[in-house]
Amino acid sequence: MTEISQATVEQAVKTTCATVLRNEFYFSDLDGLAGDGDFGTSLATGYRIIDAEFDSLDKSNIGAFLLKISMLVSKHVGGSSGPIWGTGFMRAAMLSKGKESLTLADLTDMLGSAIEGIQARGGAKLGDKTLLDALIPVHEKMKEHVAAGTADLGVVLKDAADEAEKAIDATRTLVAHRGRASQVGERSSGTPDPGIVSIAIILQDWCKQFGVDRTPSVAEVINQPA
Amino acid sequence: MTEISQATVEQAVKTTCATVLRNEFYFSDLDGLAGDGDFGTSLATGYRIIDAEFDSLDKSNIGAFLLKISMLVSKHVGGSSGPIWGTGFMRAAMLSKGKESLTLADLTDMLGSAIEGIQARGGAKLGDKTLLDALIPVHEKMKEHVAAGTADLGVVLKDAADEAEKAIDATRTLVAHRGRASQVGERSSGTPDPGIVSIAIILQDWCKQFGVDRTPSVAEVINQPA
Amino acid sequence: MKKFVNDPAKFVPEFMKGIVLANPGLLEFNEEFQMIKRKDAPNNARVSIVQGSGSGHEPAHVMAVGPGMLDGSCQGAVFAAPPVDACYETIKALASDAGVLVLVNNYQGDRMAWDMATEMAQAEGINVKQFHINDDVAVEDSLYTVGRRGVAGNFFVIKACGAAAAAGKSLDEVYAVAEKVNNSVRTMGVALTSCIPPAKGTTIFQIGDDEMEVGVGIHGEPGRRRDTIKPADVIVDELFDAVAQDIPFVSGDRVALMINGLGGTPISELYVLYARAHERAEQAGFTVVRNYVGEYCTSLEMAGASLTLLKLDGELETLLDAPAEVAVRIF
Amino acid sequence: MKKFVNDPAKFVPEFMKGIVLANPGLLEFNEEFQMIKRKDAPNNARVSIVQGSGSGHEPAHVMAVGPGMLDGSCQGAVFAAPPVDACYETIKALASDAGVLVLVNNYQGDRMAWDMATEMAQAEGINVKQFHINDDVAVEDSLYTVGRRGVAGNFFVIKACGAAAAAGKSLDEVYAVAEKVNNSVRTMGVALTSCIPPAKGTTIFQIGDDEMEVGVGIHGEPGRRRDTIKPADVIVDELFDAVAQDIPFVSGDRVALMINGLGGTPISELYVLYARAHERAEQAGFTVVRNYVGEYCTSLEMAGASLTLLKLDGELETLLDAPAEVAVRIF
Ligand SMILES: Nc1ncnc2c1ncn2[C@@H]1O[C@H](COP(=O)(O)OP(=O)(O)O)[C@@H](O)[C@H]1O
Ligand SMILES: Nc1ncnc2c1ncn2[C@@H]1O[C@H](COP(=O)(O)OP(=O)(O)O)[C@@H](O)[C@H]1O
Ligand SMILES: [Mg+2]
Ligand SMILES: [Mg+2]
Ligand SMILES: [Mg+2]
Ligand SMILES: [Mg+2]
Repeated sequence: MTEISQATVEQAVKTTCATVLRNEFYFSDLDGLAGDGDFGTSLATGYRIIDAEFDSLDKSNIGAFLLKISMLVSKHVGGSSGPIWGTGFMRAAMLSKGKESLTLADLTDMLGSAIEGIQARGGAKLGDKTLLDALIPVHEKMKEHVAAGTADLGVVLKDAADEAEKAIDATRTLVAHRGRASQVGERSSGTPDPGIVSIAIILQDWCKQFGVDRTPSVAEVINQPA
Repeated sequence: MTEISQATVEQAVKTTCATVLRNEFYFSDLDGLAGDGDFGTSLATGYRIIDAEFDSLDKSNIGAFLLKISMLVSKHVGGSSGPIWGTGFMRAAMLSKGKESLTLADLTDMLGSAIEGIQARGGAKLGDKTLLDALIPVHEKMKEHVAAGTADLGVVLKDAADEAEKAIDATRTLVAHRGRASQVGERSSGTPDPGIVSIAIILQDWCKQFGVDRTPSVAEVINQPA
Repeated sequence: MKKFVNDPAKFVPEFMKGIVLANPGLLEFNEEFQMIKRKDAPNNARVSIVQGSGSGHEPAHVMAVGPGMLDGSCQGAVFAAPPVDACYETIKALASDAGVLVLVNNYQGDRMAWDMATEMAQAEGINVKQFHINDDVAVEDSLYTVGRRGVAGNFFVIKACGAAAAAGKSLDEVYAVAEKVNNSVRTMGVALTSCIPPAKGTTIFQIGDDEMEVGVGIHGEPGRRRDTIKPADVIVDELFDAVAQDIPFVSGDRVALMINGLGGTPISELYVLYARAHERAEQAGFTVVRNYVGEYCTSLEMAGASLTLLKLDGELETLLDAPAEVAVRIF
Repeated sequence: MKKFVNDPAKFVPEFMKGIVLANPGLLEFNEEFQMIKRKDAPNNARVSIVQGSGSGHEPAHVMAVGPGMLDGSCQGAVFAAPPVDACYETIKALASDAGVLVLVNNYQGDRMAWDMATEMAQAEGINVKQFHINDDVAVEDSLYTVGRRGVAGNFFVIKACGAAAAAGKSLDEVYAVAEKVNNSVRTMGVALTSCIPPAKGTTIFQIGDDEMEVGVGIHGEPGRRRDTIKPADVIVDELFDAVAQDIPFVSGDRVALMINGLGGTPISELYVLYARAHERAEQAGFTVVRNYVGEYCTSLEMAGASLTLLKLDGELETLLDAPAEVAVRIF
């Protein structure tokens, strides 16, 4: 069976640092459309520190590593993103405690648990126009691949990126029901959710990093800064 | 000898109302270059009331009429312009007490006394870059015409307008020594003094009103709003 | 960027340092968690009042720390709720035998951070309760959203709770005061310009030279609608009606009336607004018992203002009247 | 025009009406002469302190009326000294057996109006003296000009004279206090944006997106030079040096330190400036006995700030410490 090594997990986090730092202002601008324009800065504050401290982070195993990421997020990331991303990493860390590699099923369970944790924390459900609208379809697709026994993880990653990207357009005209954007009523309709865009861009960057050929098709992903 | 009737004096004031109101923003903009941008508004506040109350003003004689103008200025015009123009009108009123017409010599003495009053009030001398730099040469030129016995008052008015207009360029590069512009040091050099410009424009408008053919040649007078 | 700033990333700790340098007897500063607290707090004889929210709303929230007001407050980055750890450390630093009341402005980020921090503190045996402030009437409340935003009404909740805590009321009693004030206070704002978060360096939204945003949020969130700028009195009328009809306020009510500047509006303009609001209150049969004109909850340098009405009773009048002291002062 | 205004020509009386509606027990309003006075002044047992200047600098000057501060003040239009008649009526309304001290900011317009008003009042037997405030170090003083401008240092002259008058000092003694404060106080400001006088409807000067005006006047007058915007600390350093070297202030001095916002700058930024100014004062060996961070003398919605240092002695410390009350308040 194809395994995901600890090195790959570390590389994915490292790549995410680069993605978030490069998109700091872009993410904030997207958040400014119906939110308060701090999403990029909030994420970047945490990922900048993760990036800087990366070499000295606890890497005894995947769970320990992700727990450390979760703690850095809780300490440094403000806004809604701190509790949401912190909870997500915390849940993923719990299910990977002591592990040095992951199966696709492991990773899928980790994401499932992260989604549960985020829902419990912020009360959002599918269709509330939050990053869960990207994570839930990605998780569904991963479950399908686990069931089908897909061996090529590149295919899984590509499908995941597709799902996340689709969520941008699928939710664009919705009215946000959670988060700050929900407090502007109808005015959030017509603007993309920055959290969903961030998930799509992170997955697109993972494709590039791990050699998966994929061409984005939604404006917000295409237009991210180079 | 050619006399200046009370009706002409009244008409001159009435014309000045129109000049000041039409130039309200223009005068303020000029004041904004080295001053505080209120010159036009301050003058207009007073002249708007003079204009509105014009028909009911005391017109028993020239002196009484000008005294009333002086009082309205003292009551309604703020900034430096209130004391300066108020003092000027007050002095002119004193010398025309009880008169129903003026000789050129009378008018010249009235201006001379107004200049003295303004100098005593604000301490400015020729070359300090204030409206005195327009009034003093105008007064000198009028004295010449009195001495020469000039009968055509149109010639006198045209010469007066020429002197006032010349003062704009003659003082442009000076550093102001009085008024708010003096408190910005070297920075007042290169900007025209709005008080001088206002005198030149008023005299130009008098030329038009009283049928004296004259073409202005300095930018600030040419560019006044139509 | 038309701002006094050194490194935008250090903007918040730098201004907090300034506040503490200016109030050496009163306040102390924990830079790691961007927290300011009263030097003499916690005091086990009284409930600690705590708050923490995004920066950019000064004097809310850290400048509201002082006797009769907050005991401590942590600030997030501009417009971002503080990180969970900062909230947790703030509760811990102000833990009192009498309990801790956290006054949370009703935003998703603030709520989640304080939820987590409260759980962590409770797990350590600290007696802590949370209360959510949501006075903004701009957007209709709904079961499907996080609910209404907390804006300038926040000041009254802090003032009344601070006074109740100073008077030795129990945690439940102070909580009841928060509830009463929050149920009695309504606010709506309007923006004429956008603000510029230092880390962003550009305006947070675009608005035309002749436009205003009616019902704007204190983070520049859209409000009820975009409209052309109207005369001051017309603007006040709309804010006043929206606010007064919300509870509703009725003839005979005794009220506190606040005109709050959003940061970039001169105080002279705030008094133009106050004159009309006061007139409207009198016409409606309200008695303006106390008034507040100035900056209480801002949005950086945004030009704009909000109008707040608070329905009073004997208890609230006494609490608002009680002495208090904050970092902001005239003399 | 991004302003809360009805008819620009009525802007000043309208905001004055708001001030008086918000302070019904304390103040009364004479609309004809745009004058606000303490209800309980004049009091023949003490000197009346009076001021009047252009509007647009709120809370200076009408909002500085109150116990321990001004007894009355008239306002001209925005940035224009009040008309002579208003000054005269203000002196008359506050005429006290103990005398009247007029604190005149050193501008040509204010000086001439108060000169004429003072002459008129003296002709009627009123005991009135004038004092000129000129604390702005931006432009060098010279025999050939009106001299330096009066800016935020004005607050300290009012506060000290108000306290001296309240303590029952004679007109000559209060005048001596004004002289002492004015000799001991220095200010310099910087602007990042221009303001918009309501009657003009457009900015009073043009300034680039990356520019600042160092040494700006409170009416938008040019200062020392135009420069590109610098980090906050660098700006403070220039203001601090210009101000501290002017008397000069020397190591060992006890000082009051003020960071005054010009109207459009958020208080958070003022505290960034304060942090550096305080540090510089300590490095220079000054003891910061009192500090003032906020808006004292503004220029409508101009983004900018000024830094003021006042050299203290026992007498001035007592006078600054004395209680006072104005229309601006937090609670
Ligand atoms: N309750 C929630 N559950 C999950 N995700 C959420 C929730 N609320 C907001 N989000 C996500 O967080 C993003 C905004 O993050 P951020 O800007 O940090 O929060 P804030 O609204 O506090 O400024 C949104 O785009 C959305 O995807
Ligand atoms: N001392 C003075 N004597 C004569 N004229 C003066 C004096 N000071 C200023 N002025 C004139 O007044 C004009 C400015 O008027 P105004 O804008 O009302 O005054 P302020 O400087 O008080 O705003 C100047 O352009 C100048 O011509
Ligand atoms: Mg946000
Ligand atoms: Mg002027
Ligand atoms: Mg936020
Ligand atoms: Mg002026």
